[in-house]
Amino acid sequence: MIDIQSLDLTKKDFVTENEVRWCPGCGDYGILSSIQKTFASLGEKKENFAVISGIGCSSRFPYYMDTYGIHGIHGRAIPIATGVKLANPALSVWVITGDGDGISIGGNHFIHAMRRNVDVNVVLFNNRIYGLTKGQLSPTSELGKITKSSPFGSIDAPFNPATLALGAGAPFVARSLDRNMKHMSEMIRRAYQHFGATFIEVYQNCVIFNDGAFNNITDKETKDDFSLMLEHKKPMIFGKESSKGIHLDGNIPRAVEIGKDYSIDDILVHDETDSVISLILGEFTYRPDMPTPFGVIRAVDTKPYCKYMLDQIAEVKQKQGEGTLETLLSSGDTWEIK
Amino acid sequence: MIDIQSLDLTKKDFVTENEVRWCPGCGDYGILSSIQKTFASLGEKKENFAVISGIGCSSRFPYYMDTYGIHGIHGRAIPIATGVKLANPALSVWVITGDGDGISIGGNHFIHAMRRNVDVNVVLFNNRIYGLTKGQLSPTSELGKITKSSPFGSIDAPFNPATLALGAGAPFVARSLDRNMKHMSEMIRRAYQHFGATFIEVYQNCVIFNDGAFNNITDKETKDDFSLMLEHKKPMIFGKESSKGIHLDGNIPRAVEIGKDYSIDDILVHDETDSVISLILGEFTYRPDMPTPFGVIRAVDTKPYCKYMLDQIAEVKQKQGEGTLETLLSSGDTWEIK
Amino acid sequence: MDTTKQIRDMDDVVVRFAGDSGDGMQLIGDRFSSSSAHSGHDIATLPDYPSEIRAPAGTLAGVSAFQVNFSSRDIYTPGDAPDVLVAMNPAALKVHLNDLVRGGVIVANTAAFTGKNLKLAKYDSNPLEDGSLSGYHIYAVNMVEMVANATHNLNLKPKAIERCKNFFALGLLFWMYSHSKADTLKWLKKKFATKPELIEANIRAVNAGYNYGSTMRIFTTSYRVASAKLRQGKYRQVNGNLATVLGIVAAGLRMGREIFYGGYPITPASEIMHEFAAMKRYGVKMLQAEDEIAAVTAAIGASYAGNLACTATSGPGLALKSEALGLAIITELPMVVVDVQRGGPSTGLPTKPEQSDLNIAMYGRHGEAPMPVLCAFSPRDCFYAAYEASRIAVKYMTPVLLLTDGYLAQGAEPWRIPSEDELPEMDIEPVFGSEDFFPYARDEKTLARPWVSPGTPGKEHRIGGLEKEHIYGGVSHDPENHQFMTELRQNKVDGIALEIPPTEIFGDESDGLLILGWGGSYGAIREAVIRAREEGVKVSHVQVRYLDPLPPDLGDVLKRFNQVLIPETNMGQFRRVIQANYLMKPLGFNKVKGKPFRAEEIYEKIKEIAGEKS
Amino acid sequence: MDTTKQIRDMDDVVVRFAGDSGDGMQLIGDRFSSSSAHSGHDIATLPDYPSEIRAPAGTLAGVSAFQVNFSSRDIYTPGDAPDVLVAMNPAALKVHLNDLVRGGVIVANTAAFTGKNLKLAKYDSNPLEDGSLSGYHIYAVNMVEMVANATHNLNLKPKAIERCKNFFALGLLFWMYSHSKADTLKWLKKKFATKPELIEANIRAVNAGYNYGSTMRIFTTSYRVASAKLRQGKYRQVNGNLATVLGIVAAGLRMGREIFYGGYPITPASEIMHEFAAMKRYGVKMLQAEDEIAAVTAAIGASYAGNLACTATSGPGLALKSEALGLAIITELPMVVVDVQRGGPSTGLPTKPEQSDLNIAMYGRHGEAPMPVLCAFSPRDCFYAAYEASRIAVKYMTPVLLLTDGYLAQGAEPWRIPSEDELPEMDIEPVFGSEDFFPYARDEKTLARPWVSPGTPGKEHRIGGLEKEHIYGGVSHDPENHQFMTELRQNKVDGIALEIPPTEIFGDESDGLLILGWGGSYGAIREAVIRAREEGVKVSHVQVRYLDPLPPDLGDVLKRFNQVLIPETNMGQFRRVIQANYLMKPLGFNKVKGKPFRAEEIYEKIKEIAGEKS
Ligand SMILES: Cc1ncc(C[n+]2csc(CCOP(=O)(O)OP(=O)(O)O)c2C)c(N)n1
Ligand SMILES: Cc1ncc(C[n+]2csc(CCOP(=O)(O)OP(=O)(O)O)c2C)c(N)n1
Ligand code: SF4
Ligand code: SF4
Ligand SMILES: [Mg+2]
Ligand SMILES: [Mg+2]
Repeated sequence: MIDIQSLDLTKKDFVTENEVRWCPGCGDYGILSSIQKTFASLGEKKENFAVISGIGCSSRFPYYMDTYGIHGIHGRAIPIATGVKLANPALSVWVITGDGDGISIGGNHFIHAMRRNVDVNVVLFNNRIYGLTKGQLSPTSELGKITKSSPFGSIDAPFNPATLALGAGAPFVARSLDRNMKHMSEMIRRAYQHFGATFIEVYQNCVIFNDGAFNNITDKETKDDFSLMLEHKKPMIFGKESSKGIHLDGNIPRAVEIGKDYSIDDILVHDETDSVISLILGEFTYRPDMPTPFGVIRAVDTKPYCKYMLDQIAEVKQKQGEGTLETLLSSGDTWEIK
Repeated sequence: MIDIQSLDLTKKDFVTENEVRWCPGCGDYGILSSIQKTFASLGEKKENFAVISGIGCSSRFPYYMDTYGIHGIHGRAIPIATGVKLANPALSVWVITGDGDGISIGGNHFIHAMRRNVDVNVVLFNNRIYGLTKGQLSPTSELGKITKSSPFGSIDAPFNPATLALGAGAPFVARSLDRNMKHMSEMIRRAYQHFGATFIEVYQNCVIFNDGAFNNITDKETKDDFSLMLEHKKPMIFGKESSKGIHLDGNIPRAVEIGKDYSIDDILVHDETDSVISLILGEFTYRPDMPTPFGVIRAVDTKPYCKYMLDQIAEVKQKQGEGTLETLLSSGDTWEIK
Repeated sequence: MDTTKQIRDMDDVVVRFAGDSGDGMQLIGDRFSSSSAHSGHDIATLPDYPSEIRAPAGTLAGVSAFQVNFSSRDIYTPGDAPDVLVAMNPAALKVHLNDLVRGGVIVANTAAFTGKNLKLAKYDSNPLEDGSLSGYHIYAVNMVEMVANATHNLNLKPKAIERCKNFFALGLLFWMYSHSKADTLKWLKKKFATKPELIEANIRAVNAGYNYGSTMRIFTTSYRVASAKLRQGKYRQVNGNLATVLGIVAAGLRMGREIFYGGYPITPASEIMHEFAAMKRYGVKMLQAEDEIAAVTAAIGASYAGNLACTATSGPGLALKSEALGLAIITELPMVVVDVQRGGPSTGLPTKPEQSDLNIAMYGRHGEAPMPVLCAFSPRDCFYAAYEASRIAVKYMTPVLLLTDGYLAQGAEPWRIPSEDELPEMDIEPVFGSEDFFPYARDEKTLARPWVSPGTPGKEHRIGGLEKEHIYGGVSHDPENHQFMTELRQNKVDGIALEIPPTEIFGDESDGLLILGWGGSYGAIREAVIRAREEGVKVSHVQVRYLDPLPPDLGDVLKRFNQVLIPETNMGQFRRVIQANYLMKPLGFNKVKGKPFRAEEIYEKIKEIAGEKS
Repeated sequence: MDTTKQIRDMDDVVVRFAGDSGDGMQLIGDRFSSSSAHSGHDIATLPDYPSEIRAPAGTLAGVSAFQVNFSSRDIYTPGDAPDVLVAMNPAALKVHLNDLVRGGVIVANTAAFTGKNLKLAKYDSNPLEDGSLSGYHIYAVNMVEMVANATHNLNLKPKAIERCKNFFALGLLFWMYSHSKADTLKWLKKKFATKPELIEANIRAVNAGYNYGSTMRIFTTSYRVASAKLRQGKYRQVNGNLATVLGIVAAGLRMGREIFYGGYPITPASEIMHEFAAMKRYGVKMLQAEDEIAAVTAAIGASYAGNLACTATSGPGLALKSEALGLAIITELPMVVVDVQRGGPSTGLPTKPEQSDLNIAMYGRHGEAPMPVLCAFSPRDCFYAAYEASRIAVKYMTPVLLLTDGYLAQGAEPWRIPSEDELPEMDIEPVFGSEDFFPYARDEKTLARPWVSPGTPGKEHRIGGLEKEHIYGGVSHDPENHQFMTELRQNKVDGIALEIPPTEIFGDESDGLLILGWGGSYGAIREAVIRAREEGVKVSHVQVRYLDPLPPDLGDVLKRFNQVLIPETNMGQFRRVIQANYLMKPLGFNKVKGKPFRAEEIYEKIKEIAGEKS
């Protein structure tokens, strides 16, 4: 299917003429750059990409990608992308969405795409705020947060998007960070390679309305203590000196110091295909006592929707014969009048 | 708050004049009866119940409950109920919904109510089919199922509603069965007593379009082997002779025989407040090697939305003083023209 | 045996089969229609289900009915009032008696006229015996006993015998109307191929019914309806929903486009989804979406990716699709949106037809959001309307709204299957614009923009819901461009009017009364007008397929008549459109009862107006 | 010092402050308006943001502006064209120069006219120097240098100095228009209470600007606009969104109902949600829902439970609410739905105003689903319109749609705060029906049904979206009942017309040209009509608040004039309503450019029509 040699694409091939119009310093720039670069390296023809979005700062993305694309309506990127993919399963279909677009108004489409395992790749820019509408609560904003729509502090408990996706049955869930372009790139590649629905949550800094939301995982001093970089089949180690790890105490996960009471053998080994582990990891978000996991949280192979669909069509054609206008009109009970 | 003595309610008090119009043999009858009976016993005044539904066979429910109620529009029972509850937090607000109404078209409201922890009780009649519209796929229908809208077999992987709710952050998740009226009644009582959002999934037999969907857990011969009746702080034992149990093998749950390789001490003890256990239990649905858990899967106490809201209003009133028409109109920067 | 009976010739007959939901009325109704159609009658049928899935047996709410009109002439409706009512139980009699023509025939199954059933049907005494039906011809038969006798040596359980009684009724009707049993006997053999005992039992029931008619003295007459002078050809029966699907799939095959259907179940449109789901051998991709918004937006995505996309729904679903239609309009993507209208507002009367979605179809989108609106006249016309909607959608690059209703959707008629070259041509020319590719370049005539699918090398482009720059398609906030594009979108839709054929007037070309209808009222109006004209009333009929844009000659046509009457099953939505367009005030004839017009009602109205005049 | 200046008296002046998004134009615009208002002028203001959140500094896309019209007379709009343009950088000059009146004043900050900025603004040479602005009075000042000089001993960082330049501009304008600085100096002290160094710096900047004006020879004249003869009373400034919220909260307090707001952010309606969120001391319960459908259905639930419920949105959100409005209509629950219109279709021009949601407001629901539609005329009128919408909603038990637009929403005016007894009375009588409680009993006059909240003992009842039985409120499939209820719902809405006050005609009561407007075009039309009338043109003005039902006397009024012109920022939606209702053909004046009408445009149109006539 892929002939990497023959495609000589570079990042530039994915840049459009449109002036990029995010605020100076917005995390979206980094993600754009990562994606443009990674797309060029996948060995996929440029015309085979379709990038679909809803409405939001993040959702302006397709205008900056020189691929096929739709800047849709608020919350509906996923069903639009589903239609694109089903109509032409050969395409590599990407959804770019925000925390408001993707899981506030668009939450239903999100969970249904995950359960159906529709082969689209959903990249959610989570800045924990509504950017484009100038700073209201999003479903990932923390309790107590003061925003334009919560002048006395938010009273809405937030979602944990990864857990939500897992709860909906997502076969592939990952998390990355706007600033970490190498990691971001790797996640995009993994999603591209995964056959079926994929979900990547990207922590993204909104410099204007929620600046510093992810400071603890971007600041040099704290980031190692607050992030857990996952690797398949590797123990879950983190911390500046890699001296901490995740230990499963019965069924309760704890962050522990390695060396004192716990050895490296007590540390949980990550397994992308283990559904319990992924659920445990998903839960860490918003917990002050736990590091935030980055990387592939879950990756299991299950037959995707498009494959089911194409197989079924093929089977029926096999059985009933390819339909024609003639067979169509004359189907059912017919009789002649002479 | 509750003065049980003074209320002399019986099931009859909750019966309306309307002729009940489900198909003869429909599982909905049993649920109706359980709920009417249980409501009468809660010590809550009749006028304080509001029962809200969407559209579907199940959603006809409010017409048969002599309480306040709204038969809403398809998929919107939860936000309607949210409005009722926020407008009048003293009410006991119940949502009756189906697998189509509640988690197909209404899926977004469902997950958001769970994350916000809005104090409404959601009872979902899961018959794994669209009843009222005469037999199409629902999001809980099994892969391969033949329905009016999937004449060659369903290609849509189903949701597991309990896991979906847990993934959305639901603080209370339980499962019951139309036929088991005692259990049903107990779950309703537990939900009533829980402060915050609650979710009860009820397996319900649709005799017309999906008869026997739950045979393995209703048939006398098989039911004990296929159901796991959960009790808080009790080991997860099941099987005809109570000879089987759930064992956690590292992080992998397995159904094992007690006596041979495993003793009762190897059996996982249920803990409603343990989030990992609830996630593990949620996952059992649709797995042929696991019994289906019934009972309270998760029950954790977190501050519900209404409480937050009322507290915040009280605080602001405290700080700014109770507002009047006068303070309202003259707020902000004013000046006099003489 | 049959030789002894008196045979009377009739032009047309309306039979209504009514019984409990479990009595199999739809089945024998369908069999009776089929045998009528096969023997060359023009027919029209209409089922009438209870709104409950399965109401309790014997109750009024549980009655299910099926009406067949068969005729030696062209017919337009399933008939206003039955000549014959087959009543399988007291409830069926109670519910349907009022519709029966005065002096009509009642065939009743006495086995079901028990005390319990009479009570359930709220009868104080047995109407078959108390003389209250004296104005009718009653044929009361214990059908269950008859079947039991006919099958006594088959060792059937009582329940199984009971189940065959509908075929006894069918056999009796076959005899009464001189229909052949042959087809049905063949059909039974196929249907129950794996259950030979059922074949035998039902065949005996049919024969028992037939023989009962021919041997019993009570039936002094049987009737014969001559074959209709139908056009030669191959025929099949279609209802409106099936015809709609056939129209779209035919259009897709004709234009060489794969077909995508995004749907969500809703009465009375669900069957469209079922039919599409069954079309896998035509490569149809069908998604049962999580809701109507996902259904329509998936269709938009599929359209962008080059498929002929369709979504169908009823009122509440159309309301939900409203925002997304704006996106289809501004991105100028082809799509067919079918609205099978039902009684509103809100959930309203979900199983009843109404024409009250015209407003939302024409005006129900935010901003200036014009899209063509078409409607279908009859069940089989749904095929042509859907085919035409597809053609317009792709030719002009626009979503198209097609209005049908619950009455058309479920009503069935025989349809002469057109040959390929009888189908209208797909006169669609791909738009390329100038040398360079620009997504908002224009075809000069149609104003269509190019339809280039993802996967095409070198033509990568983005579209979306923000205002688009003319030709280039980029986002534009330029005031002049917005004015230009707003007008362009309007002009594109208006321009379709140039293709609309001259308005066909049935009757006189001017003067007198004109009945102006749209959609499913076609049959009732046409029948009424024919009848009134036969009596010398100066009345003509125009039925409008194109609601937006309207036919360019319509204003002139209307002004040629002395009076215009617009019958609609709504409060006058089309009348307001006519008023706004032509500054004239037609008479309204509005009915909002969850029922289609009967020809009789319109006929009476015509007479009333004609009477006032004279 | 000031004594040396020449002072010229003027009637009104329009100033536009324009600069980069980061230059604080909204802030000084607001300060300037406030000082104008406090000194007794009538004022109107309008901000003009870029559509990006923060476009790159110095670019054309990044320009942010604020316009103030202040006058000694009643004014109706923020002004068509500025007399003075304050341009803080080249991009601001480039974007706004076209609007400046010929011969107008340009105050430019030369510090920003660097090579880089000129390039970003796409200037080839410096317009301040190349003679291209010869038709204007240019006052070019290096504001940054001036501030630096004035603050040299404060040890400010260059960035901080740069930040104060807007207050220099403000000081200069204060001098030019003889405004007092006092208020602003006080305001600065409060605003920066915790940052004394900023107080000092900004005060010095204001003074420096003021002094620069009075000492420099280039300013030969300053101007004085006399105070307006405003009615005596206490005033505040409101924009349309705030006024809307105040109107609803006031209504709730007045009728003793708690208030529930269900919302979802959308430009330009979000501010309504922000304001409601801040109203906690009034007990307002506000839910930021997951989408517009949840917002409106939560409002329906809250209404059922006895709260005065409100939801607000803009076009795309209104489309999404469409299905639920049907439920509110059939359940007859009171609710105010605000639509702050913006440019469509689809996402369209989201930050620009338009009047193109009239169609969907009136007709955008499936089935026969009538609901009252009102509109507001001006920012402060939003208060009265919202208050009235609440009153009608509760009095008649119906959802009410209130149309405002992005122009009203953001435009601000001084508002004389009414005293409690100046507010219209809440003439709402609870409906009880007969002795027994029936949820669909009726008040004979209003046709309202009882509003009984859950929690009330003995009145348990269920409502819903299926057709309801008259009086009893049970589900009814009865055809006659459906007809009756459909008519009843229509009659209830139509009945509101009886309360609509006689149409106010500005100008002559008949003959000549009538300008018929609705909504936010009020100010521009009124100004244009005043001007044309001053020149002797026979032209009158009617602005309609009640769009459905229309005022009962409107048809008669229209027919008294020779010609009727309907200006709308859409393609003629209201014109079609008038055509359909009165079978007359008004002239249309339609503009779809994402901008409100300017008084000038309407004036020109009046002259054009008057010219044709003469
Ligand atoms: C139907 C509809 N409702 C609301 C809006 C307004 N709207 C545009 S973007 C947005 C939220 C954006 O938030 P998010 O998805 O988090 O994106 P971000 O701007 O933060 O990247 C909203 C509410 C809309 N355009 N359409
Ligand atoms: C907006 C809208 N879409 C679709 C429908 C049609 N509809 C009514 S009930 C239903 C599904 C019912 O399924 P479920 O919720 O599982 O309830 P059940 O009948 O199985 O109890 C559908 C699709 C509707 N009434 N409104
Ligand atoms: S508002 Fe926030 S998210 Fe939007 S472009 Fe600016 S920084 Fe980025
Ligand atoms: S269709 Fe199924 S769910 Fe509906 S009433 Fe009948 S048995 Fe119950
Ligand atoms: Mg965001
Ligand atoms: Mg169901």
